[in-house]
Amino acid sequence: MAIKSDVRTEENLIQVVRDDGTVLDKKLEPEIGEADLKRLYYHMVLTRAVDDRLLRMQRQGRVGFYISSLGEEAAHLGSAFALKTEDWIFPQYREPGAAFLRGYPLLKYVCQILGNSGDLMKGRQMPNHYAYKPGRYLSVSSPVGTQIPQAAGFAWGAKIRKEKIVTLVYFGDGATSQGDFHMGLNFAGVFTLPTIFFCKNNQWAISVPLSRQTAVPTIAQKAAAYGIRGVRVDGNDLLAVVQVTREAAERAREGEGATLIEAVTYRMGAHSTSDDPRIYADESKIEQWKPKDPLVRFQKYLAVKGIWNAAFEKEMTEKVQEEVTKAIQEAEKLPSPAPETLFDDVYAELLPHLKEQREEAAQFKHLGKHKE
Amino acid sequence: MAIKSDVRTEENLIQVVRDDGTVLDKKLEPEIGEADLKRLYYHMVLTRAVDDRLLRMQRQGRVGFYISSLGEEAAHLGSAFALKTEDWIFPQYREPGAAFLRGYPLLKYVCQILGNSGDLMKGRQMPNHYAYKPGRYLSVSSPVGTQIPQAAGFAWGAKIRKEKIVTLVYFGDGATSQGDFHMGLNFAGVFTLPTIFFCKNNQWAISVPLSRQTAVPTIAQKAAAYGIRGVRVDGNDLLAVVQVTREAAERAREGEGATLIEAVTYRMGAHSTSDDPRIYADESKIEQWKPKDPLVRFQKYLAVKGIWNAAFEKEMTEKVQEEVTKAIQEAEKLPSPAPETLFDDVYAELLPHLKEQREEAAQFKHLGKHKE
Amino acid sequence: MPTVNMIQALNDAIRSAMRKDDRVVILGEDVGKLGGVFRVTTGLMDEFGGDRVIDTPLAEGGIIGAAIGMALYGLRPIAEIQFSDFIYPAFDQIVNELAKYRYRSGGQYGCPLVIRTPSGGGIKGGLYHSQSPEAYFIHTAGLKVVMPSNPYDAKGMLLAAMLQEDPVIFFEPKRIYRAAKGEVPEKEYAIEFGKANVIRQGTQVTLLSYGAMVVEAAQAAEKAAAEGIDVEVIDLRSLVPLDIETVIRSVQKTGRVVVLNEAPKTCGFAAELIALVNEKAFLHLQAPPLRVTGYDTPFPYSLEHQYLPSVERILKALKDTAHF
Amino acid sequence: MPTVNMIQALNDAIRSAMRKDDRVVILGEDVGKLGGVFRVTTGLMDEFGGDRVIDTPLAEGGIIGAAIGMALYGLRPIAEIQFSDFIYPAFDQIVNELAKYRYRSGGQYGCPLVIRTPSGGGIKGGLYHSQSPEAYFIHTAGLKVVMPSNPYDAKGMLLAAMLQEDPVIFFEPKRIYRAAKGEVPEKEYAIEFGKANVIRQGTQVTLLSYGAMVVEAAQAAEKAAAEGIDVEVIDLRSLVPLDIETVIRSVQKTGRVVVLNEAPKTCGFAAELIALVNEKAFLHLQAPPLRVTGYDTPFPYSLEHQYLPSVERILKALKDTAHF
Ligand SMILES: Cc1ncc(C[n+]2csc(CCOP(=O)(O)OP(=O)(O)O)c2C)c(N)n1
Ligand SMILES: Cc1ncc(C[n+]2csc(CCOP(=O)(O)OP(=O)(O)O)c2C)c(N)n1
Ligand SMILES: [Mg+2]
Ligand SMILES: [Mg+2]
Repeated sequence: MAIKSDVRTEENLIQVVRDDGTVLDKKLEPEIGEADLKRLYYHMVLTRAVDDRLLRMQRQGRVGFYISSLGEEAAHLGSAFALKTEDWIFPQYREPGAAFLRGYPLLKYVCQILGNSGDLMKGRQMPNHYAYKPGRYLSVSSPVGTQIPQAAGFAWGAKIRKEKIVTLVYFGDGATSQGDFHMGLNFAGVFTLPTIFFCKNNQWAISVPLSRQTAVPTIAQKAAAYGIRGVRVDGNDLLAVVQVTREAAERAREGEGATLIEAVTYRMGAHSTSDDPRIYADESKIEQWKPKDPLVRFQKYLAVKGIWNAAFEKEMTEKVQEEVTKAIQEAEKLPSPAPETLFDDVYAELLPHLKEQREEAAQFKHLGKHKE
Repeated sequence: MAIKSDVRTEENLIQVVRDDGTVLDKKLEPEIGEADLKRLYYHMVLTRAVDDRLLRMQRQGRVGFYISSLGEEAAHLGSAFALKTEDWIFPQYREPGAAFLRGYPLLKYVCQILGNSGDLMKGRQMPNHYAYKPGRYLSVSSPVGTQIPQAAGFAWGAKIRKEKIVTLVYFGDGATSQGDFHMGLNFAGVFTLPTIFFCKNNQWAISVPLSRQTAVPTIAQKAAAYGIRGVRVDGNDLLAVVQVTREAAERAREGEGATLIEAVTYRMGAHSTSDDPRIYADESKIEQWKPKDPLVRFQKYLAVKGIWNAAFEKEMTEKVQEEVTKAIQEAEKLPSPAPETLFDDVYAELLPHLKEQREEAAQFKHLGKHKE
Repeated sequence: MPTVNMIQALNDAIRSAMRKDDRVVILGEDVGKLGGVFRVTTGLMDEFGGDRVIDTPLAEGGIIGAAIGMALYGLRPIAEIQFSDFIYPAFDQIVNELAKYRYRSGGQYGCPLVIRTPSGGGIKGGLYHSQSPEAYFIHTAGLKVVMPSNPYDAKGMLLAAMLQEDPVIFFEPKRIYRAAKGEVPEKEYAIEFGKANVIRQGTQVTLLSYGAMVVEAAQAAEKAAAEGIDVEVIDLRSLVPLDIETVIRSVQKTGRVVVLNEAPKTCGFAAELIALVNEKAFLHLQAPPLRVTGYDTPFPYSLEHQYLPSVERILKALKDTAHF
Repeated sequence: MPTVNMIQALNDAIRSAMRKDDRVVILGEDVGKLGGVFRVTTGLMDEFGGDRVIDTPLAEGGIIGAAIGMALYGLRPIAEIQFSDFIYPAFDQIVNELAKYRYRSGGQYGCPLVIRTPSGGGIKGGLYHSQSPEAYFIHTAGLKVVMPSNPYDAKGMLLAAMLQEDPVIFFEPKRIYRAAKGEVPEKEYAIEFGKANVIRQGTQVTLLSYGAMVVEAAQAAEKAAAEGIDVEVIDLRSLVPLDIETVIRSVQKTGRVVVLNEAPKTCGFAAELIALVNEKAFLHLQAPPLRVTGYDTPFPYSLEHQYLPSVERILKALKDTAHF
């Protein structure tokens, strides 16, 4: 069920499901079994619920900082779902759902946000900056765009070793301005690498609108500079995202090279809890986008399919709320990372100068509490 | 006499003069007065003669290193000629003719190659790395591509100050792979900057062929990613280069933004005197390109126009040979830069620590001769 | 004189520079409507318009590359790098281009570009919102490097930066952006580069620092005084050029020196200061010069106050050197 | 044992690493058919094919970014940066990504990537083919940084680099690529990181150096001996980790130290060594530790031998410290 043509203009946005949940183009509707549809819905609900709770906890001072993915759930869940388990994901910071789908435990997620001793990152990174190797999920870092050539290189490694895997890399519209975007896509073009460059175009980079990132109307058309495929998809349409990503993954796996997918969506809140969009953004835009809510659209799709109903919703919501509450309660019990862990993992082994510094630091261990 | 369309495919190469000197498309023939045509011819002959002599001197050990522009004279002379004197040039290292056209004295050029006390750069840079402010010619540096965003920024400065000037920046096909290329063109697109991005596509970056720089058949089509105009021109056709550059300059000056010009040419020798293309290149390619020699083509064009004849050729050649010989003779008389100049121009003023270092170094002044 | 914080002082400095000289423009990510993520450029777009207060695409290499072009053209650009942790995509433009433009052109061209960037830890920023990369730039000939520690200096040094004919890396210690308050004249004034500030006179130990650590230094000196150690605290302010005379004069007096900075220890600026003290005041040294610095690890999130030099750590170093 | 130069020794090391482990690939500009602009990779493409010996596009950031990805995948990539002067477009990938990947992922991921790059002056390369940027990387926690000074070490250290679980910046002193010749075993051997080499025993002054400057150091020590000064010359080889024990043991014996490197002086590695000597052997010091380094200017073309530390300059420092 291949998509017939690359769609690169502003008007031509690949869409599968209408706002009312009915299918626009049956030919493009991806085949997804009922269990998977339910699993996807669960993850949509979970992702939104966690975001909501942690945002509130941030306001209460229980969390230092948080980045919400509100309204962008379909873009990252649909694309992550379209991969095979042997594929690898190079994340940006705004796709918690993709991590959950890859098995990142909710408790570990909350521990990361709290930066406590339960965190796999050992409390070293800011909230929303995680890695989960068992789920083939690479490490989020703040510098915008750096993961793009890395994803190409990882896929290249697999290609050299003749392993048929695909890498998918997430980034925002802002990231397309970086040199790393250019170099990553160019390497992928030149070496025909099995990478999916997945741009979540939420139309903002903090306070800078898309029109300040590029003079062209679409991100997808930038593929033309690299000899790779470019596709533009409705990022709030889970089904459409699954479909275009599946196709891209299939092509990549068959040796046909990389695809740049532009998932058009909208940032439905602040950039992060440090941001205040009232200073720069027209809030009516958010109102305009509300009817396109990806969760509601998917709900309606499931309703049309006879999967979703009020009872199902209740079951999901309760399950998710319970899980989230439990994870938060457990996570909040855990202490800070032990001070001496500061010196671990700089290198695989503790080098002599770090051993010395660790010993020196040990004298001041009583400082173990934060001054906020 | 505007060019009708952007030409971006491999086949569609803008050409004005046939190999036999006749004009292919009168509509595209730029208007150039006889004096200017003669001046251009003089500079073509001069550029080639200087290159030839300095290459030979390198083999004799009289010059440390040299980069030839053999076969690429039309690309840089045509484009530099198309500018107005108030415009500024951001060079790569392979456009000596553009510098001569901007008034860079031959003697100074040779002094730069020798790195002696007559050099405006004070013997600090490698051969072929010069700057000439009176000619509005910026500074060559080795790091490939860095000049590209600088040229955009300079044009931006002028735009902010409402001065109607244009910047033209030279770079090679290899440079298009750098992040700086992407960022420079993207800024130019977003801010509608009056810059001409002039790529001399000589199809090699040292030993790396164009197919390893990009998966697309043309450099010009990369303009599509930035919302700027892209043009592909026969880089060995002086008249075509003048025409497309004039148009780009006009558009830029009128506020219509930037153009990426791809001048297709071929590197007719080694990358530099440190290179040995026999290791990696098919020499028959050079034979194929010989009939397209830009100097011969221009000669024939002038012959058709009744400007060139044997007497004119003799006059030109003698004049140029004499000038070159004289410049070399004079330059070779000059001593090395004074050792204490090592510390000048790090800053506008001599900072205390550098004063100290200069004094310390003065003790060892007897080391003033090179150990080669 | 109004009492303001460092953000206000910096805003004030940029505003007066822009009022005085219309060649001054400011460019960077989010510097326009938002006024910068720390609000240093608040209100400037309203006053000077979008041509002079410019939100750029998200590309530090492009920002600095373009700003170099602007400076070559004759503008007096201020480029903001949102966090100094994000300056590295522009490292080539800064180190190979900006720093060397005058030298390599034989003095034909200069690049008077001021790069402002918040640096340092203490705001729970983790690996990428806390770094102190000044050593990279201090090691790079052709750049001037400064870091104020209070609002008065922030304004005076930024105005001085705008007068330089050469590039300046202007680090802003973001930890004290709001915390450091002080009286700042409304008029213009410049604090000459290369002049340190002896913020506390003392006779027994010289304590060298700059930026946010000056606050800790002063506190540690007070505590040391309580324990009978008389510390001279010097705020270096300008790292290149360095006021080595003031440093050496102090060390000649005290014979003991502690250098404090929050950047990682190895090959940091503290090492340079110790080497200089050795070269210029060796015979005066009565104890080994000590360093109190960040550790040689990436900057952590939860453990940042274990990482950052604390008053206790500084105090211990002061005692160790005093009682050596 | 065959006598080879450093280029041959490096070629030999890469070849045996590639033969032994097919996860080893090498990528960079011109490393394929051409065999690198210095011919270090000559013949490798013929033997291992274009999948493992890869000419890349001209983009250092892309090379390192992609090589990080390869290392994360499980390859053992060697990335060549054609000249260390051109490493800066990859600075962000190296400093923010490569160096911090293990730390920030809590040890889940490691990045065993070896970056080979020719560095240093002496080949008439001017500003951009002569730089010695090691201090930038030494200051960056998470990287190992080494530089051999002879063919034997070059092979053994490159093979050791291939065994590291962490990133290595492997500087090759190009000035002695061909000039340094020596016997090199045909078999494989590794020179442990963190072990300095005392190349000349002495009792009066400790002379610390690495890379091409070791050659000058040895010459200066000979001249000093002729003038009655007995110099111990230490080739550090591995800068991170550093064999500080060997350094301190020597300084404890001699009480005098000169540090020699060709990078610019301010905030260079020489300063770090002096700070360490102060911290660990202060009471042994009988004279101020001295630095002989490049000057704080960009690297010049015609005057490069005024810039580079010469035997005469080193000798003077040895005498100054010996006769202090
Ligand atoms: C190299 C770099 N520069 C600046 C920043 C500060 N910053 C963090 S997120 C962001 C905007 C990113 O926008 P986009 O790529 O569109 O992603 P989004 O946040 O919209 O998902 C900026 C400028 C950074 N993290 N890294
Ligand atoms: C950043 C950087 N990387 C590598 C080099 C080494 N180098 C010098 S010229 C060159 C090839 C340039 O090719 P291209 O841009 O096509 O220009 P051409 O030499 O063909 O005119 C390379 C790789 C460099 N100077 N700068
Ligand atoms: Mg965005
Ligand atoms: Mg080329």
